[in-house]
Amino acid sequence: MKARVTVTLKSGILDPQGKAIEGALKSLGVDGVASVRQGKVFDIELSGSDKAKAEAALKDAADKLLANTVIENYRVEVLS
Amino acid sequence: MKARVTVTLKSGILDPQGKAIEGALKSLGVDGVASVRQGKVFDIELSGSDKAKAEAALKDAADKLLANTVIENYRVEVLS
Amino acid sequence: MQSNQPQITPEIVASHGLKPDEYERILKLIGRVPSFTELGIFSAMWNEHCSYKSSRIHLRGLPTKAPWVIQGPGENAGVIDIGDGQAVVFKMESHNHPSYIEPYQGATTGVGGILRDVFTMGARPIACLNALSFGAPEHPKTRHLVSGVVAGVGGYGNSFGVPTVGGQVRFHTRYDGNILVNAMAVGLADTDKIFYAAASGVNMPIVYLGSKTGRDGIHGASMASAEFDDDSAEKRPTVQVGDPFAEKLLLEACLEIMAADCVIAIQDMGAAGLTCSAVEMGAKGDLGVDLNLDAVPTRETGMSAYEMMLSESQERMLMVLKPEKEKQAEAIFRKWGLDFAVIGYTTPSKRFVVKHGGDVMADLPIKELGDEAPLYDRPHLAPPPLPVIHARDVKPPVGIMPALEKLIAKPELCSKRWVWEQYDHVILGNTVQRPGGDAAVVRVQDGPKGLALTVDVTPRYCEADPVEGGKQAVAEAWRNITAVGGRPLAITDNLNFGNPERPEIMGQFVGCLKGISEACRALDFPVVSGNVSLYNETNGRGILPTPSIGGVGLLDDFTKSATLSFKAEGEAILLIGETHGWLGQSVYLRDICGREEGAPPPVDLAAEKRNGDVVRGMIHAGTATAAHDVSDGGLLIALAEMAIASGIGAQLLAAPGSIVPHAYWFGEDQARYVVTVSAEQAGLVLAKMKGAGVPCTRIGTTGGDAVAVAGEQPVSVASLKAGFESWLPAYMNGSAA
Amino acid sequence: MKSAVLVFPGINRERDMARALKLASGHQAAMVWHAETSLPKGTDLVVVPGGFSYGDYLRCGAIAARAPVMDAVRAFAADGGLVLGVCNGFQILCEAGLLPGVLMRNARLKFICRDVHMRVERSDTAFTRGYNAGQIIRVPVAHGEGNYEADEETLKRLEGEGRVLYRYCSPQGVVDEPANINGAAHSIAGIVNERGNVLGMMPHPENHVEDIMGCTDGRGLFAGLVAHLEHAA
Ligand SMILES: Nc1ncnc2c1ncn2[C@@H]1O[C@H](COP(=O)(O)OP(=O)(O)O)[C@@H](O)[C@H]1O
Ligand SMILES: [Mg+2]
Repeated sequence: MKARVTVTLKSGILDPQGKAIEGALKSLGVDGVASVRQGKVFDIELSGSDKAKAEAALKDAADKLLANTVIENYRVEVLS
Repeated sequence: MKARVTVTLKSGILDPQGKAIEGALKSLGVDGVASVRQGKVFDIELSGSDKAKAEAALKDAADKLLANTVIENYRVEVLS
Repeated sequence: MQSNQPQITPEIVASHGLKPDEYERILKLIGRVPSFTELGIFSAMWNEHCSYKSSRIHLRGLPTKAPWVIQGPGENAGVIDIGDGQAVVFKMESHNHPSYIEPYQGATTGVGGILRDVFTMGARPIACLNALSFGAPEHPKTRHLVSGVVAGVGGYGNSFGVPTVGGQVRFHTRYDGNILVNAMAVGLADTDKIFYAAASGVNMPIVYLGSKTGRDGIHGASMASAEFDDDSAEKRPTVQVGDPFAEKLLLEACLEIMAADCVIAIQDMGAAGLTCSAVEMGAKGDLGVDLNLDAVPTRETGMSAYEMMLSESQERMLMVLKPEKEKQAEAIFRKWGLDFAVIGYTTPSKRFVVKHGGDVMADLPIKELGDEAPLYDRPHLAPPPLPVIHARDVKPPVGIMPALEKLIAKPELCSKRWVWEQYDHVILGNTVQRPGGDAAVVRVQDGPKGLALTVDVTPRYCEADPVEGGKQAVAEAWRNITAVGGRPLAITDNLNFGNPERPEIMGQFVGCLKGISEACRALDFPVVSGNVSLYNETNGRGILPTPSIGGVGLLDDFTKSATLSFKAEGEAILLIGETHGWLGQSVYLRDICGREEGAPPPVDLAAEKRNGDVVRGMIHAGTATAAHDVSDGGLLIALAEMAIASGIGAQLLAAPGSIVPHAYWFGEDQARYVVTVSAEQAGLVLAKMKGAGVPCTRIGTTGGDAVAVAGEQPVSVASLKAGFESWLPAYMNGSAA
Repeated sequence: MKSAVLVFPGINRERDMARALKLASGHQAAMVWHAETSLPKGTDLVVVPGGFSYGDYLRCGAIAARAPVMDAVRAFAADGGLVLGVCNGFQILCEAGLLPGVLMRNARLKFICRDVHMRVERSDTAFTRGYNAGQIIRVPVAHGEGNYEADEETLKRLEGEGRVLYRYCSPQGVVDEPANINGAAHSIAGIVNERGNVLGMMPHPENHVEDIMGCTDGRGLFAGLVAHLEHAA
């Protein structure tokens, strides 16, 4: 099974990376960018075929390691 | 307009971070993880309302800066 | 006053950490009910962190003066004169609670804050140090906290571009729920270009610089503010995120506009951000301040006056500019890509006026905000003295050398390389002595001067006997500087204690300060800056009292410094100072016998001074080829560290008959150093010491590839080194407890 | 030797580099701001120093690689001018397309600062003529992302064309896994471009040029450049 965990910063948390990228895009002349926030994706291959079990395992992974839940939110999708 | 650019490593390129996370998840006892690859997402707010134009601007942004196309692929989605 | 702010209720007052009598004080002071914004301002100014209300009266007793002190406590950082028109600016500060909640960001913002304190005064940071206290290794959170904090300290300093050259790391169960992250920064400035916080002149522009303001770390009152904002949880992160890149830009921009002579006063926005910085600038300059919050650069929409006044967003500064230089200053800031906005003016009114959206949100007497803050002389109770533990009542080890091998591979005494290798300690190209020695040595510009830098404290001594423990912390910092050949000049202190409302804790605080004061006086080692962190406790149990002492010393010629590694085979090993075999509170007693007991070693300040001055003299004269102070773990640990650093072994004489061997080798008597001298000079040195009344004995000879004590099985230096280096990496890998 | 040291926001080893260049050549390097569109006249050597340009946000070196001054550097390199990138400078040169490959997170995911040993693979280049081929030198590293990676074909070309100039090794000169501090492909510490005039390396030779630092093994690189330029002149 393939799955994706997307981790994004909670709103209100400063995103220095996004800020720097925003500035760079502007100076590169990319049009109309108002704001950028950067997050992470984890593309994960799982053994087994039980979707519910996989989802539970991924939530566990996100809570324990992939996301820093003090400042980040995450979303889990089992793709296939 | 809100958009998301997702950048992932091309297959075949070594991902030390993904590999380390894979190992960490295993040792944390998260079940059934076969492999992990890490990528990035950029959540971008755009001014204007022309979807096609926005898409073109984002492609431009990805080519010019957000992705290193030697090692990375990207995908652009205009969400709203 | 604008009316559409929340009503003040007793609950709101309490949620701001203000006691009922403190609130009464506010009512009396301003003669009316404060607005919500005003209440926020009071809570920020009158909390422990800003007002030092529990500690102030005791801090007054610290010696803060010496001919070389340019600025003592009271400014962003202390300043000392090192000659040639150069000054060293330094301070230490804690970021304990945030680091427990989010270790990486807590540590980064701690480092960022202390760096700002230093460059605010016009100094370019040249070194950082850090003192870290974690819970027991086996505590489930410890590994995660160590990994996050160390990555955070490194993450900020490495990117900012300052070498992190020294520090301390300890583990103790009393920090399980309350770790300590103390960061120290040291900068270099010209004595005639120091910048201060006091504003001067009426109608001068007050300028906001740096990053934009968000809702970061808004102080305490999430409950109260939730009442006027529905989707609150997500909007009120209590965690600040550090941005070392922005800070590096801020540094360069600040130094550039200082050099261009644009600045009248400058203050960084640290804890309680805009409130504290603006009030201090005005109050110190005997001026009022008018702020217009509509001009504050924000990164979120709809921020209230309350939020802007209390935001702790990082990487921001407040400046009073020379009006004629405003354009020039702005151009410099724009060049560095930073925000720049005139957000107010100084006034003659001595009032602190905050306007937002056309309304006056606060109008308070500016001096009283600081001066009239509550001041407490809290009851304090000295702990009962603990019994002196006699060596004969302490179990001997199976063998001296196996005990050495065991001790050196334990958390307390093992190498902290795993930590400091994550810190860039060589950047700027001036780190003459890297971490791993007694004090770091950092060259001053192109030399010949150098600075010796160290952080020290032994919390278990402080708990057992606060006065002796306080003395010992200062004495050890003084000794570590001396051991590299430095002349100790001044200290910064970071006083980490539990809840001051408990008399036992206040007793520790008062006792430690007494000890610190005595030692600083005796050693001519004044306090020029510091920080107090109270309420470090969980479930009613305080941390070990931990007054971290950051010491700065001067080397007139950094090439005349000593390191702890043995230099050659066949040199004489001398022990300077008296050995009685003091085992109370020793690492031996705890880690070998499982007893954390007894009175700690007493500190004889006269002996410290006499012995230290002698050692420094030997280093300067080139007589001492290696030098190391004897601290934690005792004599044999010190010798093993010298052997490990060099790869050269030592043949040691047996313990003198008058002292039980394990007390001789592992006792923690103070005021001692190990030095090596060439075999030819040994006799002369011993004779001279005798003449000068300095206790000095030859205890062995360097050489071979093992550390050998007469009558004991020798241990190879390689195996000692393996043990010394292995514990921390193994622990962090999850393969050791 | 007239050198130009590029300064991007967030760069922080530019002073270390300027000091080393001064020691080696007697000349003060020109510090060139990222927004410039040309290099000082008569520049012999462009140095992209270490640091954290733009915080190393996004990817290390990515934003700096797109700064205006980099067009001038590209033109300078195309003309055969010498370009040296150290640490962040190496990352910037890769991102700018002046060198192949990329620098990824260290295999052990931690920032690492310590002295490492490198084997100088050949001495017949501008960047190594101050050393003997096979010489082992000791210099510090200080980076979190120094793990050099490139596709198989690129690596093959680099090796085939002798473009790997510096390789991590043990103090005895053995190239093996334990000595490969960041997990780099083929233990690569430094490479040159096809033409041999652009070098990127992770370690910091500029921090080992003075006796008082306990080691002067970094000097050879700078001395070699000076000699090379004198010879060419
Ligand atoms: N957190 C840290 N950061 C940097 N260096 C550290 C840290 N902890 C310990 N060190 C270094 O490790 C060495 C040994 O530390 P310590 O045992 O506390 O020394 P001492 O007994 O001389 O005070 C010192 O050089 C010290 O600076
Ligand atoms: Mg010491």
